[in-house]
Amino acid sequence: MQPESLLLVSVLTLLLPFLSFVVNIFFGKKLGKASSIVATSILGLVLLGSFVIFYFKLFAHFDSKVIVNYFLYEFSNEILQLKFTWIDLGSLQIKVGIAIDNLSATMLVVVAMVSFLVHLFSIEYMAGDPRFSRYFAYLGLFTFSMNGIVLANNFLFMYVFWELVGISSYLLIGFWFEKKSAADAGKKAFIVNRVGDLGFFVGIMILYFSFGTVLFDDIFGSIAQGKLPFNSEAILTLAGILIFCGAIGKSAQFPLHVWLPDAMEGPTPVSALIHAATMVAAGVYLTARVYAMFTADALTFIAVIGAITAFISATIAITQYDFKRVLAYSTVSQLGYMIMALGVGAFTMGVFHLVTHAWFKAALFLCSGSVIHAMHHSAHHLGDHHTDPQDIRNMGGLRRTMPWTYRTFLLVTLAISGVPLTSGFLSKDGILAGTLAYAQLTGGWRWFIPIIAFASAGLTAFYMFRLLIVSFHGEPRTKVAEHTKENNWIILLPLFVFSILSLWFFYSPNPLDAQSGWFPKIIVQPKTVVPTETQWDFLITHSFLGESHSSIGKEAHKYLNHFEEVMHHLHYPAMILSLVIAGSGILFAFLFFQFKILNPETFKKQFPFLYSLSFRKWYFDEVYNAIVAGGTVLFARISALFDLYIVDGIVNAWAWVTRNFGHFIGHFDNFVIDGLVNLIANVTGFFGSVLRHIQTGRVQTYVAFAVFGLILLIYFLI
Amino acid sequence: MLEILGFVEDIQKSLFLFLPEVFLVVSLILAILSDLFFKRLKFFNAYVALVGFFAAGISLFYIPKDQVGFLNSFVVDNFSIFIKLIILLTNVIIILMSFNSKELTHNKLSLGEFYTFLIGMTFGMFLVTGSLNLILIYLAVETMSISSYILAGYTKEIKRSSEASLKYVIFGAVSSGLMIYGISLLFGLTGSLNIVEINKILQTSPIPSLAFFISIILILMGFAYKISAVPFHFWTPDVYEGAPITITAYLSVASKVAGFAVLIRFVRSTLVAETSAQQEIWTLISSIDWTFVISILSFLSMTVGNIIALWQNNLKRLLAYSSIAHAGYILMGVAVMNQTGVASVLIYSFIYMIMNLGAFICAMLIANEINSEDINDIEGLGYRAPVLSAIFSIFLFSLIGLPPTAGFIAKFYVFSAVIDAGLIWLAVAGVVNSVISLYYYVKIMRNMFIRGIEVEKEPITFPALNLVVIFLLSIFTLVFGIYFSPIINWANFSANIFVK
Amino acid sequence: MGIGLTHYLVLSAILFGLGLFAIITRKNAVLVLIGVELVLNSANINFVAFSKFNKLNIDGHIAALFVIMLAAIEVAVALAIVLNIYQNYKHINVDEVDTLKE
Amino acid sequence: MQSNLGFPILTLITFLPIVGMLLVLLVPVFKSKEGRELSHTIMRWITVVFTFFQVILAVLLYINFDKTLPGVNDISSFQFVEKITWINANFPIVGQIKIEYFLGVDGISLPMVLLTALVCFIAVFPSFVIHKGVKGYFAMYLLLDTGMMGVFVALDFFLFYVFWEVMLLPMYFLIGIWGGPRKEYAAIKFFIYTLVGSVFMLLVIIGLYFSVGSFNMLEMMNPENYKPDSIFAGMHTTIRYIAFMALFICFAIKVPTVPFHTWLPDAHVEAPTPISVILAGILLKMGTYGIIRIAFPIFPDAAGYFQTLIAWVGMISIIYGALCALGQHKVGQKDFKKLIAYSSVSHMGFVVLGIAAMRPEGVTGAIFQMFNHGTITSMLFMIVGVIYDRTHTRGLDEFGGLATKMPVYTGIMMVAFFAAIGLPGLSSFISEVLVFLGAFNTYPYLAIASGLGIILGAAYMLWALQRVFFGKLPERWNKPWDPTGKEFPGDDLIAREYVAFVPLALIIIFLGIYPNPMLQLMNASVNHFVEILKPYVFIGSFLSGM
Repeated sequence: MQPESLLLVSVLTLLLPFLSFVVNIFFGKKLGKASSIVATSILGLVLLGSFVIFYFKLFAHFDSKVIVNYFLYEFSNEILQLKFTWIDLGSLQIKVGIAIDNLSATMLVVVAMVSFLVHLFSIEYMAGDPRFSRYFAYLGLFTFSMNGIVLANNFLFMYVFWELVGISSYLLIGFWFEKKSAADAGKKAFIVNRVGDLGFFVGIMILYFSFGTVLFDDIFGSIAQGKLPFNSEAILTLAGILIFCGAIGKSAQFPLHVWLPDAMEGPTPVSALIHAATMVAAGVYLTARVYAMFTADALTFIAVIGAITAFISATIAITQYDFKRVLAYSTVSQLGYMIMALGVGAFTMGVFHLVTHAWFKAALFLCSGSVIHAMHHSAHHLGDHHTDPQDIRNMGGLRRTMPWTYRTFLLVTLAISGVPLTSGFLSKDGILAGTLAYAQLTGGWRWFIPIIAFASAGLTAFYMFRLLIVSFHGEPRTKVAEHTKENNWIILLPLFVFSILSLWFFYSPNPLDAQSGWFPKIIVQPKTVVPTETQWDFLITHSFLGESHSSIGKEAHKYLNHFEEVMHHLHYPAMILSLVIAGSGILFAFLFFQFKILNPETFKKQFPFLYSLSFRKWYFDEVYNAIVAGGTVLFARISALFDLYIVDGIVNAWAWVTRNFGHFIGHFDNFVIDGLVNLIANVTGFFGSVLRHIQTGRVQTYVAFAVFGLILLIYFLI
Repeated sequence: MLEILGFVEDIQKSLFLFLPEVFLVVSLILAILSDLFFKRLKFFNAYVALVGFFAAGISLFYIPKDQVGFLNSFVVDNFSIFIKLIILLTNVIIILMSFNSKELTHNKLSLGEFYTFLIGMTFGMFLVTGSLNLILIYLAVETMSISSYILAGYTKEIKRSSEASLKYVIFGAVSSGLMIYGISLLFGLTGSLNIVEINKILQTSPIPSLAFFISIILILMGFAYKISAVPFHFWTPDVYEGAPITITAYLSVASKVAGFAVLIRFVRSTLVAETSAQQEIWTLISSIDWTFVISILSFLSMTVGNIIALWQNNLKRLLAYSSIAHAGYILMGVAVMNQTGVASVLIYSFIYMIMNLGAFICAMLIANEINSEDINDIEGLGYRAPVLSAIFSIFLFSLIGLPPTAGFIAKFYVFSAVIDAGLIWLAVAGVVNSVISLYYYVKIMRNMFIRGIEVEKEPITFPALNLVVIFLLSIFTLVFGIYFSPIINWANFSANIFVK
Repeated sequence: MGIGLTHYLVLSAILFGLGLFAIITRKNAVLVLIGVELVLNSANINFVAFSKFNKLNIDGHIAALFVIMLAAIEVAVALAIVLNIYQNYKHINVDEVDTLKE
Repeated sequence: MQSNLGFPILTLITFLPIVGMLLVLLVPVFKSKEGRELSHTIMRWITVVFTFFQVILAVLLYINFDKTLPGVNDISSFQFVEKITWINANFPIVGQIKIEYFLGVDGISLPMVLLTALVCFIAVFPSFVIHKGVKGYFAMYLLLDTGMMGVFVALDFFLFYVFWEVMLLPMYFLIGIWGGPRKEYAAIKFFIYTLVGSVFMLLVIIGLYFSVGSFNMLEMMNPENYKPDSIFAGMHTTIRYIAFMALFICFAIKVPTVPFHTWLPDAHVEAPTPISVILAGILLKMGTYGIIRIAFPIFPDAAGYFQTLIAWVGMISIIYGALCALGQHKVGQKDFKKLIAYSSVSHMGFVVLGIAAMRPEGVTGAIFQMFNHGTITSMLFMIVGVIYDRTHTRGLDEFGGLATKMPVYTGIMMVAFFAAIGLPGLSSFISEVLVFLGAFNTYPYLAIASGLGIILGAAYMLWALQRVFFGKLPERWNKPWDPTGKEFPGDDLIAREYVAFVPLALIIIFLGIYPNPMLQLMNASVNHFVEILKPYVFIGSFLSGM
């Protein structure tokens, strides 16, 4: 297969979903139900395309060559690129384009797969919605933008599609805009993301200012040649962190994680697609994309942010009752994991977790969708509109009524909890090992990262099993739960696919070691380009550092760099530790909710503060509403009033003064001049007695004033 | 004996210079006579006057220029001819205007005297523009003043008209008294009444500054009262409001222009030491900064006029104050004290004549129809009389000085002259004033077009003659706003004041 | 010592002031007009005095004649107007003729 | 250089509307009701036809325009030039007064010409709802059209000033007669504000004339042409700074930038929809156009001196305008139009910031933003007009759930709103990005601060979106808009509204995806412009630092 045609395929993969968007927007009304078929089949093509790209990228070999015309192609085994001038300023052009490398090829498959299955799922789930076709249109728009992010080979395109996924997520969260909460959630998501994007954009500005281009390879190239923004490593670090701000927003990292749980207002398949599997992972993807330009400090920042996020959201998830909210917080927590992994240097494992997480989290959400769908139907059937179909306290005993959903849910719960034989175990175990290695290599306060990592691993296992047990085990707690029925195959099929994908053998023959799988071979940590003194020495890849620097000498060449070496050595301890912790988490979950040996209520009583802290989500929303939102609105109100009264007021006051001065002058000769005449009279004080009876009429006052004016004139000019 | 002969010869020669005035005098006499015989024919004198003005106008183009006559007391130059033409045009328009003026036509007394006095006043103004002798100046000013007193009170059974004339006559008498007192002082200081000789004497022999200054100021006040410059403007609003609107229009244009003419000639001939050859900058005699004096007058006039006008609700009174303000703008040109200044004054006077007369005719027509001069009564007029209102707004925009109307050109050249002379503060004051003036001019348009749309009143029709007149005037206002080279060239040609 | 130019000038100045004062202060229109006369005549005194004492030409005398003549005309017209005022107002108090005002 | 076409196209495009105006004035208005309706229809279609001719001419200009010629201060590279001596009078002292009828376009003015033609054509359709004084309305409309077009093609300063002022009078009446409840106040306020600015411009024009001896802008841009010891001779003199400030304030009032903006909300709120469209779509651009065309090239030294101040003004306008717009949700009568008016202040702030950057990206972004803001804000105001025509209210609180009642309308509206937010794929994104990239080069901190404006922009726009289009539809709007079904058949947009909206939406999307057709138009000029200013950037900067 020729590289050009491969790029052509990728362009098609990019544009086809947009076609689905256009078709459904303009002809949705006519198509009616058919619109879903159209959209899904288009997505089928996209999926096919992405598989093709994946296959050829990995197994075909391209000899690098360059064809230059209006479009500029660059091929090599590493990367296939297509560039063209988007913004032509005469003196300087802003070039953009798309690139395919292993990372993007992999990501494409993930996106296409999840999107396709979610389309499938939605056919049944969204059936009968008044804006059925609109829904699929938005899904198409989203997939288009997501593919754009994946394929972008420059910051500008990245930003463009970054905003576009934001807007499509806005539209989909607020899809049921009659509900105020939904509309609010959409707005919140968009604006919070904007905050992150501002940082992202400032980062882009810094880089453009320094290098005059937005292309990744150009920028990295010039950094590698030692050209730094503002010739300062601090600014380079800053730029990295600013770029990462985009990820903080999109991937709902602390402190901007507040929008994601609210985003659950959207239809559940959307949550699965956008807010679990793909879009929120875009932040991780971005971080991985520009990984090469992060300095050690920037990486530390990233790791810390990831760790904090992972822990906070895990603690919150423990006490939530809304089925989807628990999953949402677990998503945030898992994203924290990935970010942390990238931060500590476990690049491969971070990306790996992104992939595995995509599958099992999508599965989890679709399961919840299936559950909620069933609950909804039975509630509808019973004519019961009070019981919230998403509240796990209203569920229970679903294991019997919905066996298949239960089985898949169980499988993926095991995966996310990191039980062996699952994909989740492979990736998570790798990350934990990475954190340990990181802590060991750097030491000091950084030990808190692995500690937090393990703690949240345990919490994850705990709250996931809590969810499983409370909703599926035991006896039905409501009639609604009792009358739920299993859904049809359209809904179940995607569940099965995802749950199967959560098994180990897809990734590695050895269920205990991801390193032996194929994934680490295709996703290799990029060579960092930042100046040597600003990077972790243990992340310096041997290939261009040379054997001598390696501490362990001979066998070093087995590993990419010192870090991987240490990580490898720490692999088994990490595994055992994580198994123990995860196991204990599961055990406690059973003790609490299955066997009721321990009573959660007593814990609430004993640690009211901790409980409410967790239950009220660490009060983030309250604080933000009070300070940020409230502050802004107050300020806005003030300035509006200011504008209404002060700024305008000044002008009007001026006008008033002029007019009334005019009025004053108008009456001048009535009051003042008489006075002046009297004054003159008194000064001349000659005919005093006569003057006492003076009554000047108007024309005479005129004369008097004229004369007085004359005198003034003479007086002042001499 | 020979002296006598010389005088006779001189007078014979001078009669040619005097041809237009002669025509005026003849028509004046004719008018008086006809008024005795054909009392029946209301407008007979109007035609007599028109003929006289026409004859005078024609003769203006044939009399020899740049010559002095009558013992160096009277001069004819392009400057005076320009002014005289403006005055004649004003007269013609006023006469056309008077045909439809209800105030004038709807009363017992015949109009004969009205036109007679018009002619008389015109004669006075003609003299004023050309006279080089202080006494002649005084006589001419008095001639126009006295006729104008009578004209102001012409509709004598109307209370406010008579009141106007009373105020006018008292104020006028006082200022003429002050002027003649000043003249007497100047005569005492220089020993001559001929301003050209005075100028020579001043250049040769030094004179006590204070007395000289006072005398000049007193004389200037006589002129300032004619052009109603602040602080000698107090008669203006009352007289303008009280007098019949035709007369108001006449006073606001003709006598003002005449006043400017005599003012400029007096300053140019008396106070100017010498003029630099190529640049025509006037350097003034004596220590006093006359430019500053006149700048002050100009500043006061426009500011006070505009600011008080903001509060007027009577159309005539508003236009009166606006005319004070415009006097201020024209004075800017005088203050410049060079030929550019004079040219800009001429340009402004000519355009001011067109637009102000137009505005006054519109005001008169409106007042005739709705029997009120209150601008609150013209609400919705734009829908009852669209054409008239549109034309009226053209004049108002011209008075504001917005392109593409002639008013803009007038202001443009005045400001150019002022900036060129470096009086930037005066220019700034001028533009600020035109912004202030915007407010009250627009107030009229607002009432015509924006207010009173709801009330559906029957449309108004106007006498064709005056509609034609204002239509022509508005056309000129626009044409001169877009293509103004002729005026400028003509004004520059006329800006050259003849000095013997 | 004889009477010099200064005396005349002072006299005329006093006349001038009196005239102005009369104009400004008198109620009766006729008295106001008389004030005007005083002013004009003060000017006349100047003219005549100047041309007598400064050994100048006779222009001054001529001027005085003109002024006298004009004063007469002016007063005639003014009196006519005052009469008219009387017809309209039934009085000639200048300060009560003030319907036209701001 | 003669016009590249056979005929004087600029004169044509400028004065065509005047012809239309005369025709409109000639249309007789019959007494009978049908008769009046008929003549009204005739007037409307005359206007449509003439403005459409203008659009065609504009397209001709675009096709025949040579993108390689810079223009700006170089007469030889201006295009479609028409140069006739207009006034030629001899003056003492001043000497020959020569005023030329001098028209021409370059890469800076052509986008504005296109915009003017487009918006004037589009805005005719909302004008169809005018039923009172139709003749006067369309006459004024066309006169306004000429005034605006003239401003963008005039290269003689005197001519420029004439057009600049000509536009005031129709605007005054259009707001004053056909406006809302407080129309008188708004109209006179607009009038006085603009006049205050322009009279000072007049003084500067005269001063420049005496220094250069000609009203030709291009000659004024060349320092050699200044007579020695004339007012504006030399560089970096105080008088030049003052003159520049006078010009800048004159234009800033028009833009309007904070603190000269208070006329805008009133004018917008009171003006009828089509006039708001023209006001926001074209008139505001005159301010920034004046800055680029006149203030900067004629006083480059002063421009460099005040550069930082201007950048600050731009930044403050962005933030302050956005905050005020956001405040409209809390304060006052919560008027939809007022919100959009303030958003204009904010968006024009980007233009000012971009110009102040004095960088190719910045200036290109600024001009492009002018064009985009023209199209986008026109759409926004027409969107408000649509519901106003149907419900006769604009209160943000009085609506909700329109998305269910009027889906197509909502779709159109989303394009406009997201464009206003600066969503990628829509034109304003490109221009704002360019402005930021340019501004960051010169004023990194100001650029970052202005970034807040984008967040606020998203906030107030989405807020409005939610209030008006989302949520539940109030009971009172449940019935069809007009029961007769004559004026608004169906609840959604009607034909002439489609005609108005669709072209704009298409342009916004197209330029958002492929901006080059517009950018390449200005490249040569912008780069030349930046070259001219380069020597003066940051010389003895006022408010230096930052």
